[in-house]
Amino acid sequence: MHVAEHGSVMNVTVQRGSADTPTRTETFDVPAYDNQTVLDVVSWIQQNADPTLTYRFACRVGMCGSCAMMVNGVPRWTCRTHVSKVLDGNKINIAPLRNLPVIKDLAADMDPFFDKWVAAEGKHHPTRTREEEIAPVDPQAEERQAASAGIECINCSICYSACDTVTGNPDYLGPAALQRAWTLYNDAKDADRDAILDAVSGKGGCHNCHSMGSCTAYCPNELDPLSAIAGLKRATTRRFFGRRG
Amino acid sequence: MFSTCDIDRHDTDILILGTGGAGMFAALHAMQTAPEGTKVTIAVKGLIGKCGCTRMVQGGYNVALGNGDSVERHFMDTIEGGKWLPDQDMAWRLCEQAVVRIRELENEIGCFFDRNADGSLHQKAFAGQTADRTVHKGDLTGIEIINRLMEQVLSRPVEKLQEHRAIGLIPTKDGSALAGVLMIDMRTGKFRFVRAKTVLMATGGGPTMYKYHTPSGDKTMDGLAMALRAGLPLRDMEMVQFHPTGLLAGDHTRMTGTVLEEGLRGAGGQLVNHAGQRFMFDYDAKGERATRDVVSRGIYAEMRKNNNPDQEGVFISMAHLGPENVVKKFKGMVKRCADCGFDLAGGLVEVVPTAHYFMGGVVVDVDTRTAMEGLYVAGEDAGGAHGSNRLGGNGVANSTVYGGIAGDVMGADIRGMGALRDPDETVLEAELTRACHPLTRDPALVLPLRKQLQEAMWDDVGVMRTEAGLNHGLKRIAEISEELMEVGVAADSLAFNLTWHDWLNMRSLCDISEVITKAALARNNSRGAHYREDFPEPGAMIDSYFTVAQQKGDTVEVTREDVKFTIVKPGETILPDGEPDTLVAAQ
Amino acid sequence: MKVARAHPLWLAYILHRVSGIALALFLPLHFWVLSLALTDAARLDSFLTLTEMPLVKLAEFGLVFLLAVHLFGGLRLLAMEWLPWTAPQKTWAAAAVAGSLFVSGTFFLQAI
Amino acid sequence: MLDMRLYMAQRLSALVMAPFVIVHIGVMIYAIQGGLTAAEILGRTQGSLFWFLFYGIFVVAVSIHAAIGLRVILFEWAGLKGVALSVISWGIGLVLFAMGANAVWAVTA
Ligand SMILES: Cc1cc2nc3c(=O)[nH]c(=O)nc-3n(C[C@H](O)[C@H](O)[C@H](O)COP(=O)(O)OP(=O)(O)OC[C@H]3O[C@@H](n4cnc5c(N)ncnc54)[C@H](O)[C@@H]3O)c2cc1C
Ligand code: HEM
Ligand code: SF4
Ligand code: F3S
Ligand code: FES
Repeated sequence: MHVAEHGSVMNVTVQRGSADTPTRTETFDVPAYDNQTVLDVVSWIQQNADPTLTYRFACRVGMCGSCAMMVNGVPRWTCRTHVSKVLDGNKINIAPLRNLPVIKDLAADMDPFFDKWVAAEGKHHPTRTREEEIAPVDPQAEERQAASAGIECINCSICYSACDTVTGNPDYLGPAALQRAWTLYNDAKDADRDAILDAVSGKGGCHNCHSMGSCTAYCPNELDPLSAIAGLKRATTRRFFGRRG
Repeated sequence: MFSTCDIDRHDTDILILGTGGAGMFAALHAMQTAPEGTKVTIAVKGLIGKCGCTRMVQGGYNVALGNGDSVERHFMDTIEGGKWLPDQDMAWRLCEQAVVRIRELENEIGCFFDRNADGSLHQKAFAGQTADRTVHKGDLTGIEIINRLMEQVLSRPVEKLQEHRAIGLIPTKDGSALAGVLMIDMRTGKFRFVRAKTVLMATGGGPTMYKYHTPSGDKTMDGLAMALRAGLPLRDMEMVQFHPTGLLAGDHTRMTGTVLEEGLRGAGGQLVNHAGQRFMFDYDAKGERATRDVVSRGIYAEMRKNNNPDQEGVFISMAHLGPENVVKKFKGMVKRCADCGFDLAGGLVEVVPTAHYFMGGVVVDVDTRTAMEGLYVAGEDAGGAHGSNRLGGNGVANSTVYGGIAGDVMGADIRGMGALRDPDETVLEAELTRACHPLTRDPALVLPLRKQLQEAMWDDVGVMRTEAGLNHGLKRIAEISEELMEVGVAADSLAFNLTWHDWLNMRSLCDISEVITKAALARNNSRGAHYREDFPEPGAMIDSYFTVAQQKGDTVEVTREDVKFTIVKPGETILPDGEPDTLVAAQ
Repeated sequence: MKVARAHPLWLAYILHRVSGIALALFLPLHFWVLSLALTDAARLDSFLTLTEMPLVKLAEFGLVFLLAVHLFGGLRLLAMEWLPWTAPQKTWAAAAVAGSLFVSGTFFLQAI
Repeated sequence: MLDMRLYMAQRLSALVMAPFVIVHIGVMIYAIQGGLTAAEILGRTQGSLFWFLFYGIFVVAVSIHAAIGLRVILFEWAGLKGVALSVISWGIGLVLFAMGANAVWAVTA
């Protein structure tokens, strides 16, 4: 492959620092190529210019959700973001994901995100065991469709970083965890819908969402946590008035 | 630099390395079977559930669930696909337990698998299968399996050591058993030694020493390199599976090598060479629909014919199927290509064979036990179940089945084990020194050496092999390996220092590259993924042997062992009389 | 670090919030003015004559507008949360709200 | 922050207010035709049980609604929490209610 415009370089600003060193930015000139993602840009810096730069990735194809960063102020999966999509003149600004603690440079600590996933009862409550046959499920059933809508979440935390409610409200479970809860609530196989509604009705629950929709706007997989959370609000309200969902 | 006094010492009962299908299932099962109060710890190079290849599984999970299909048929396909090299007891257990494991995944773990209109599980056939057997969730099966496993693990009281990289298996002083594992807490850069009564190694192999490769970036053969140093025997190490269609986008991008899914060819996708001509029918009557190894060799041969550094690969073309149809049918793949700047639906996308899966691994028994007491191995790190070729869909079945077994077995074995074992401090010190080696040299770039190694493996130990090429490769690997020892990493900031880990990755890759090459030299025939141009014949099936590599002093020695046909002999079948050869309607 | 927020739902959210705050700030004033009726009807009257001033008229219009914006924004939220509407239904609802806003807006402008 | 109870209180008070606001705006538009005078307002409202209940319920609802709304904003944007937050939001609610009640009394008594 060939260099896009021979010898052209991009001006890349990267946020550096960790819990115990102050945050600062550094700027690098990175050669531009035809096929180049933001992850490639970050990797180039670490591999060629500054070996101490820290970032995180694994699958490099948008499946693991570990490479998300703020790119020009927008949370994105860097392995699937072509440079041409974000280049601002010849500049790019890269920072760690918002709304999470930074471990070092571009690597955020995702533990709070997953702690909340669990706190939202984001796990299956079995109705059958491995000794039993697999239950038939009608793929067209309304519930199944509602559950399927959010199933492909890769827990990349992009929605969590996009949401201003998370910023202001550290207890808020956030869009991904709540979407997972809604998926489970609609799963005919799940045994404990009440536990799910209890988990999303507390201090940090679904009722804190202001429907600002940044989650849905920025989810790289085109999922719709906004509507899933509305579903939870509906289900909890129905239960509040004494009707089962 | 560091001394063993600087090592943080930590104890647990059951230690699991890796959080792919094998590691996660082991953790869940260990908690079910171990006595109350047993401490289970997971250590992983990345974040729990967010690294490794199980998450990247696209096609699906092989399991015989009736409708004409049977465990026997699954078993026969596995043996024949592996060209009679698989350990038959392991392959049998894989096929038999997959049935239980899929029910566990759906019923207890909560996976969503695609359904037929009547509500039953949808199953399809990968190349090399004689029944519609592969259970899936769209073409993102791995995400579904790993996410559901991850939730279960995260919501249980397991000790989590994330971004902890295992670097050495430390035996007891008399060498009879494993005492624990030395690791680096990557976030702080500090060493941590974890003692455990039982350790499962499930670090997932990963042939990322090839110029083009599919596995996730965290997989660099660390587990096998540790096992090699610990003196354990490794089998089938010449068996590297290439996927025929990896994306080729230049060597400056991490996208290069990633998989364009098998289904593209199944649906009628055409491969054309630099001159715009289809070529697969020159190599096989099934054309583009031939098995992975055949198509990979076809593409490789075309590339070699063209031999043009500016236009290396061949092209996959889908446009004749109607771009709108392609977009509809392969939405995810089209979007992925588009994100990277390629038009899969309407244009040509350049592809190359890409190293995908490693059939070789540590010699284990059907209970995942190894030659070393206290050490268990499961998943892609373990050898034997697939022989010379892994069927599509058998990889994730293997890791989940044997991970679960490992958990059960460790949970039971631990009852008979007394106190934690003390490590051999000299081995501990040697491993520490080894990891610190680059910190004592002048800093230099690691990347150029990684590229050199990847070129060497691709050229000389790749899709097609010859004795001369392999020997040449061996020389190149030795040179690169030596050069690596002179490449330093700045020692002033070891916290989350990726470059130090790049160096350690290279160390593991160099060590295992040598073993692959030596094992390839030891096999004078062509079976499955291993193709010798100087020995193109497979040899008599009844005389099948597998290779076993082991570190002896300073060198790696490779021997051959006869395959034991414990269940079925070549030329025979365990299918009942009168069963059809295949249940899959010809496409 | 700026965060991209320029999408309609976020703007609707911020509008709803700002109008809510403005209403909440205006409300005590409104109550105070009305309570003058009890203590000093004359002062209330002098206040009310203020409403003839263009600037005050404008401010008043602003308030009524805010109330309308907040009302419709709030009803929109309630609909989104409680009514299991499909995407096209939501589009129709949005169109209806826009229409009624337009009508009521013109009405206000006529009135003052 | 907003648990189920507060959420329901805020949404229900909003629902209650919605028709009131519409009527209120309507009356205002009607009333301001030709200028506002105290006498005109009072003439309409004074001694009317209907308007007393109308504005009374309105005041209760708006106090609840605004107090909860501001509570959320103070938490999210001003970082107020714990006792301070509770005291202030109760305070807002009570002050609004007191002033509102006073006003309703003034115009309807
Ligand atoms: C793109 C792709 C598609 C695939 N599609 C299919 C398919 O459709 N069907 C199928 O059956 N198989 C498929 N496979 C193969 C399948 O993914 C693997 O066979 C299987 O998932 C391996 O599971 P595992 O648990 O052994 O390893 P992995 O899932 O790879 O997990 C390994 C774990 O070990 C960790 N680790 C590595 N080194 C260290 C260390 N030094 N210290 C601590 N932890 C470490 C890793 O970070 C990771 O968590 C595919 C593979 C790829 C790459
Ligand atoms: C007319 C009927 C009204 C309706 C239907 C209504 C509806 C709503 C709703 C649904 C919310 C929740 C927003 C969210 O959580 O994102 C809200 C918030 C709010 N409302 Fe109202 N409201 C009304 C009247 C009022 C009035 C008269 C006031 C002024 C005192 C007011 C002040 C507030 C405030 C301050 C908020 C908080 C805003 C936020 O959290 O962003 N509302 N309103
Ligand atoms: S909902 Fe979308 S943005 Fe949020 S974690 Fe899941 S995949 Fe990422
Ligand atoms: S961005 Fe946040 S406020 Fe709700 S709609 Fe999405 S979670
Ligand atoms: S590296 Fe896995 S999603 Fe980007």
